[in-house]
Amino acid sequence: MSDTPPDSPQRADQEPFEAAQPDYQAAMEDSLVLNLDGFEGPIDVLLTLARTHKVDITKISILGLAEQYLAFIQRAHALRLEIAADYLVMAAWLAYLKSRLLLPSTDDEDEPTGAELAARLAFQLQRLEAMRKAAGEVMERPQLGQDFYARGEPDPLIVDTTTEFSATLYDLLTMYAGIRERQGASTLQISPARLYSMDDALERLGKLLGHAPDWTTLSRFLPEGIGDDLMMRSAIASTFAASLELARQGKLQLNQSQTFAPIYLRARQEDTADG
Amino acid sequence: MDRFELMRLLEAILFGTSEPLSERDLAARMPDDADIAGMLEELRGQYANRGVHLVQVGARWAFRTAPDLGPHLRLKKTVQRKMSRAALETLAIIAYHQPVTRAEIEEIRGVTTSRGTLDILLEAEWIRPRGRRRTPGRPVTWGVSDEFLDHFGLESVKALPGIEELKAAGLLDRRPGLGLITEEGQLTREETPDEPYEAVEPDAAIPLDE
Amino acid sequence: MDRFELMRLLEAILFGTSEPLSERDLAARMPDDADIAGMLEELRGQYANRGVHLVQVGARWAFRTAPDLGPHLRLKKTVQRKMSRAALETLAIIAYHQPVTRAEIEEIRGVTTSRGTLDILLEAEWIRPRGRRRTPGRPVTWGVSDEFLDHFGLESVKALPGIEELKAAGLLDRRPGLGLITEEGQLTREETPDEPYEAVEPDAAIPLDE
Repeated sequence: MSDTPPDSPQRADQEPFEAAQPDYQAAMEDSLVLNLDGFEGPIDVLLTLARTHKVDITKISILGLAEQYLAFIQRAHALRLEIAADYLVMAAWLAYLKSRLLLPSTDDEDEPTGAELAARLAFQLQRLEAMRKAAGEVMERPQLGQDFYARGEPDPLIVDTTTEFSATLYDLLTMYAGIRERQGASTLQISPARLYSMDDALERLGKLLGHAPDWTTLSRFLPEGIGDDLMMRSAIASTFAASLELARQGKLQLNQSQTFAPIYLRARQEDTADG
Repeated sequence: MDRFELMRLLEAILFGTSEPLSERDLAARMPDDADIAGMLEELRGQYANRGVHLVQVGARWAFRTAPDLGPHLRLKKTVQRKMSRAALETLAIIAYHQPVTRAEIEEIRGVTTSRGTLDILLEAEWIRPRGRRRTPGRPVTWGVSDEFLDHFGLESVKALPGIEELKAAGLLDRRPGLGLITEEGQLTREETPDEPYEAVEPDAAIPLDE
Repeated sequence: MDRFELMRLLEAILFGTSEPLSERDLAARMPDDADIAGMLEELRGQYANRGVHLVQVGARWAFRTAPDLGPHLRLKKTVQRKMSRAALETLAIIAYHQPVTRAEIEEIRGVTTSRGTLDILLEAEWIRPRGRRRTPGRPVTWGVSDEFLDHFGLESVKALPGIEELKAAGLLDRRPGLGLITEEGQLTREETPDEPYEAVEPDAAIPLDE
């Protein structure tokens, strides 16, 4: 794979690459191969190979370089090193390139010629090499904080900031109205209904009973001056309930001739048995 | 290095250091034979008319902005800021209930007032402390400021519309009570006096500095 | 304020600041009618021989110690993070080829950019996004920042070492190389091989937030 036909045609742009290597270089190659993990991909390997062979990158022989690369991969195989796929793809591509360079060009115009492919690779290598050199030159420049300095004790920049708050009276009133509304909802109260209680009725009935030895209608015992309908109804109900309670205690007697007829009541008569 | 170069070096050192340097500090950073004292005087003279002066601070030397330029170096900036809802609510309560303590504001709002809220109102210069309440802890009471009245175009706090007026203006929308039994047995809200508040204490009941 | 006083003020503003200031920053601090551009040039001339120079970095201006004094300046050096070779290579590609997309950087380097390479450059504030390329996916393009120019004492990208020679040699052309060799074993090219870079946009042709 790595041997070049001795009588292969050379083109003007392809300087013959040094095929025969002195021994010290072979040793160096081995260390390159063993350092496979240290490379940043096949392009990096190609550039390193070119540098190792002290090839002027601007006059690079792509054919020679392709052979170096293929030898490198073979050596890695021989050393049973694990080779990532992209290195093998490059090897296949370079083998293809080599065949295109060595064989007479086809007339297929859709396919780039071997020379064109080689030029593309050369451009890529030169461009990357140029960028690496540029990176080095940039880093060699004087650097801020290392070789030249900014003002060490800058004056604090004084910025007088005036904050203008924007709020309208409308905002303010709406907010306050909102608060009062929330507040109103939270203190909702039920005011007590005014009703005539059972206790009141008992007290009143007890007091009045002594003054009523004869049958008297219940309505006569109701408190006076109640105009309110609800109050009146509650007074009737509680007075009737009170009369039942007092009858149970044996303090009064009740009489109703028929359903819905007026209810009569009087204080208990000891000598009469009916009630 | 000739004197011109040494002067340049001295200038660069004084420019780049983060603190004033004594002649001894400078000597440690300059070639041995440099006439530091002489060069400092010369450099001071060169900068005498400039926007930056070389000045001696105690026994140390430093570049400083020319003092006459100080006022021109200040940058004035106006920033528009919107008040948060919390701040506006607090402000409204202070306006309607002043003098009012922070605890009372919280009771009315129903939430605790974050520290920043009063700060913002103070920053806006819309509120001011008015006195202290004669209650345990003697809390500060707050009221609104003249700046507040200016900003909202009010002659006095009394010009703030009362509850009935807010209602009439449609700002306070009171829904009808629930569950009518009779007119007397109706569920009603707590009575809200039309006068916005009854001040708990007269203004500055207890002076602040007490 | 006459021109002499305005010059003093300009000098004081720039001398007192460690960050470079744009003409707009300066205009905000100077009286309205000040001829800032003209005064900057005059001030630069006045300091040309001194130990401190007025330098332009991109569109900003700052005083910096003269670079030739570097070896003699015994000032505290700032601690610098050591950048990986990949990061420096990427930085150089961005500086010399800007505006450039990540895909183009990978095409030039022949490898995919590992996670963190652009991050480190962004963290150092040496690169900035410049716009988007009008190609499928609308990728972000990158360029160097004023901080980068300031750090390396460059007035503009045009002052990058060797940039004219590289341009003349065609090495900054947007010509295809081999394309990217992926782990999957494909020689790929992001753009169509026919006119791969015709669609290059001027700086910020498409705003980032579009």
